Amino acid sequence: MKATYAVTLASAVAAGPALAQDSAADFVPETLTIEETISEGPNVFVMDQAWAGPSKVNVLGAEDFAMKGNMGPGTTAQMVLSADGSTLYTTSVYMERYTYGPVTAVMHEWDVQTLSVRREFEISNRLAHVESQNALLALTADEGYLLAQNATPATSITVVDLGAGAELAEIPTPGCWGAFPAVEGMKFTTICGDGTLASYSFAADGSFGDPAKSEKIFDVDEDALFTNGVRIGSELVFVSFNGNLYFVDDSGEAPVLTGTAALTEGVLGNWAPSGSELIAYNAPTNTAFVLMHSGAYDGSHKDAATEIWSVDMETRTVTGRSPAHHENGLAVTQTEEPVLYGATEEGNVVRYDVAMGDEVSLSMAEEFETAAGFVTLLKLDR
Amino acid sequence: MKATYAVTLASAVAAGPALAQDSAADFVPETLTIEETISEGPNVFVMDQAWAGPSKVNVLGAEDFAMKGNMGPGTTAQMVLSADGSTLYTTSVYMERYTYGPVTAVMHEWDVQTLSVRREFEISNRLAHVESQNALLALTADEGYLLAQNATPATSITVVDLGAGAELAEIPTPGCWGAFPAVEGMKFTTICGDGTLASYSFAADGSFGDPAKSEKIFDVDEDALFTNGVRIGSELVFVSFNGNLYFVDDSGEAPVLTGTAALTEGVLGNWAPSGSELIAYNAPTNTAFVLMHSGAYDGSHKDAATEIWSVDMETRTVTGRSPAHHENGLAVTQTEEPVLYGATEEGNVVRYDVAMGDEVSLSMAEEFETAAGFVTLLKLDR
Amino acid sequence: MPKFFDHLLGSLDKAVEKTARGSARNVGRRSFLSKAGMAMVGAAAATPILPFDRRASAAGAADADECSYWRHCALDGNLCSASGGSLTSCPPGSSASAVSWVGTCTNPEDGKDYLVSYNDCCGKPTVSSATFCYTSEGERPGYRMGLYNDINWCMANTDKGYHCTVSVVVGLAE
Amino acid sequence: MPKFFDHLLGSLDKAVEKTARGSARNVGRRSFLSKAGMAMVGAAAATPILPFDRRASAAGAADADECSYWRHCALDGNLCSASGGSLTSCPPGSSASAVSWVGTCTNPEDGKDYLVSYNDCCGKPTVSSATFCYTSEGERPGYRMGLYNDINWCMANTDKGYHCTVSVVVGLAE
Repeated sequence: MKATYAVTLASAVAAGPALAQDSAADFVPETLTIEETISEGPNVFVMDQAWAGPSKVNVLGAEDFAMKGNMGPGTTAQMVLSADGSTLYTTSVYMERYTYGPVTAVMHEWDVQTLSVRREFEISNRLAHVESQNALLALTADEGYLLAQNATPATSITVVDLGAGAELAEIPTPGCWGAFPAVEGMKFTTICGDGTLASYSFAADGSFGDPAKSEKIFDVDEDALFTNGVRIGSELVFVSFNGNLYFVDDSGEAPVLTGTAALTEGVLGNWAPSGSELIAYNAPTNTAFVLMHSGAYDGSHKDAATEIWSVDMETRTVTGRSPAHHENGLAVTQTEEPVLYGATEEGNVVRYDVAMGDEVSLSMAEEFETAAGFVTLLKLDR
Repeated sequence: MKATYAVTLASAVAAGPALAQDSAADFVPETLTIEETISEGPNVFVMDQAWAGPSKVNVLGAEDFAMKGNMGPGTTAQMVLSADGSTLYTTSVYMERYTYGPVTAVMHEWDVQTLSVRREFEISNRLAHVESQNALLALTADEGYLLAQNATPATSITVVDLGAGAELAEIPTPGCWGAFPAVEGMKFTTICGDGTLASYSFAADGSFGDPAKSEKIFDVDEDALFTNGVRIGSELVFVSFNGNLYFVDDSGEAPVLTGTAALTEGVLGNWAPSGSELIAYNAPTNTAFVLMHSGAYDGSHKDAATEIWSVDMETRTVTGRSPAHHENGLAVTQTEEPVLYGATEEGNVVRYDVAMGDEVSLSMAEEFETAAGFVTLLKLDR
Repeated sequence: MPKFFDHLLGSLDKAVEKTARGSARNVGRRSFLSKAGMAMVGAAAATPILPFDRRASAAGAADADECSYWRHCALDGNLCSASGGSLTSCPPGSSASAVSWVGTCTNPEDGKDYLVSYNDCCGKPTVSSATFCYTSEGERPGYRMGLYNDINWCMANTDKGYHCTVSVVVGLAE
Repeated sequence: MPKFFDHLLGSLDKAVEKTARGSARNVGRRSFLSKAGMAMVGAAAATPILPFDRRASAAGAADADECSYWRHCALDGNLCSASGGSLTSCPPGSSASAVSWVGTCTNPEDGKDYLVSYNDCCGKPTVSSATFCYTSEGERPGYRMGLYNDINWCMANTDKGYHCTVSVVVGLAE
């Protein structure tokens, strides 16, 4: 049996480097260190959301899928990344006894470079306990305010003043869900159960006015909108259960439907969109990517994708269909050559190379197995 | 698209039963209820221990492996069951931010019949964060006190006065580990790193004396003891890494080694014991069951079992060898016909029928798949 | 009629309701309830063998523990029947969610559509071995909250930990 | 010598140490350290290519991420090298455990035995994809605490959540 010994950092540090001179001439002990920052290069932020205990935001190198570390918010965490990629905001809940007892809702501001908490503070514990989604935690255009979705189940939006480090207002949004910040100003648009979209504005003093409601834009029973849309300039684009795109201009006082486009018309196989973040948009190529499945039926709108369709947003036509890998979420870079990332229902992250052209085709370049994870959301910093 | 509606309990209850008369004549709506108690019959308590967030004590019917429900203590939970099976005690820790921040250690007293918390209170947060084991949380013989293992990493035992509902004392047990309550009185024995066992006594006022140390009983380097032994009358029986049983009488002031027995002597295949709760004892048949693996090497003492050996404790000889199913923990009933339960490294629970006789043989009767669970400990109430 | 639940939801949260500035929700609670023939916890109802239970009763509880069982048509969660409860009961020691989402499921036995209240049971961790179902017939996003199954319906309870979900048949759809 | 760690451990916890009634722990810190040639965080040591690192360096970091890598011989935990750190560094934003357990592992490259300090990194959840190792060469139960790998070695830190484990070669065993 070998001789073995115990070590404590405290004692060893106290003993100091002088001791190294006593050691065997050819042996230099290693030192335990802490990585100060993550390695350079673009990242994929992978939300492994927990419904009990800590959620995890695992950070992967966008090119090589190297694991760079993680951040650990609380239960049912939501996340949003600053435009420069340097700051990740999360909201999550903490229960005093993990599954029971008083609930504290916390806003964390994470420094991405060091994966450490820059600050944290409590926010309204009306915060929704819900699968993480792009529409449920957002930053206003100037990144001065955070918009967090509440549900008790009555719905409202908590406005967090990031400058003041405190909650500014709770804006009731009855019957509506999600918050899409306007291109400028202190304003957001939300999707409502009566088929309208509504825009809410607020002021720096926490006051807010009546919502500006659109005409009826969609039929909740016949062609419901998925919550998580994308922005293209002055318009928000939503996907419907039946595979229609709805283009909504939110630059005026009230949202206005400017057009729709059918993705599946004339396509055999009863295709329909499905998933959560089921649409991603790359601006440089003006191309959207949509998760699709065939043999659609009432209730299949969350099924994993069997194909990813590419859509030219100029002509609003499908320009490519490629095999998927059971994704229920997508994210795409804003680089000239888009790189597409998918979150699979097995908890893996998939990267696709995108070949543009008259026909767009995707090829899976790499898959990262996150094992026991439950990936609900991806964020990119390029 | 079908019409659908929302329901709230509050509103429906307010509306009251009178409304049922308005419904279609042949339809009687169901009522949502809460099971008041678990179904009758003996149980297996399965600790699914978490190192972040809540641990789970899942309760299985001992005969049919029906899932009866669970109890949810905190992180790195330990458990001990009252002799009558009506009360489960757990100790566990809660971190204010789940993975960081102030720690609260909590004693829960659970009512087994209703799977609900009868009471809970804080105990010393020196509580060890460690894999759950029989030796790390114990009840004194009269069930008046709970003995909880601390590690900071300095070791001590917190004595919880269950009558008073408060911590009574913290008894330092430097270099020692585990607490085996004496057959009577306020006394426990622990295993020490110098190869001795030490007995500690305490009084109702929280005072305690010097430990009574045994002579050196085992060699930590050459033949270390597994922590989790069993009691046979006035003796504690421990298994060693090399497959020896150590019989220690703890009824006097200091523990005394009364004998040893070699299980593997003359057996081909380099067999050795392994696991955590690797020995279980059935008193009516005076038979012990031990988890074993072949091809032992330095470091294989936690490997999953490939065989379970039956040992007649009268003759202290091996009377049976049966195939195992990757168990690292065992528990056996105290019934005239023993029923053996194993916790496998895959997180499953296995039940064996035991055929007694000159040769004892085990046959797997049923396996319960606990899926993502990490089973660290089983408790039985018969 | 679809707006009914908004009214219910709003009234759960007075602080918000007060400033909700009355978007049009004018279908009363009573008309909905009478149509649905609803009764809930606390209402004394004799239930032993219901038409929509016949198959499950005949076959034992077996297929009720599978996600394909008819009344689980919009259930996103762990089955309470595999967690120590039953189709309609929360496991011992848990609490029933004060609010719920609703599905409309077709009973293959009689061909009728039933309203199913999916209540979460709360205040405990999930049972490691419980069957997880993920069906979404008629499900809608949070803007139609009462149909939404991606959210923790323990949200209005004192103890909010998610334990499991029951499927309680509370009405005839029509 | 084996009792040395008890002394260290005892001194970590003054309240307990005070009443520990001096069980025989008479081997000083200094003799151990000089033998082990130890240096730790904060000690300036030039380390680039060490004898025991040669194979890992030659082959890239590849086999260092496998549980069979020699210095992981008594590691029960997730590899920090697969969690955003390295063999000897904690991932960004975590803290290194103030205490650790120690293994004695044989480097197949030079046939020598090295002391390996297994420090946990703390204050974060585990990384979902991290490699989990469960080796126990020379491991002992908690009565030989400094060799024990079933316990959370973040226990003495302010932030006690278990994140991952590093394998730091801190000495020659002999």
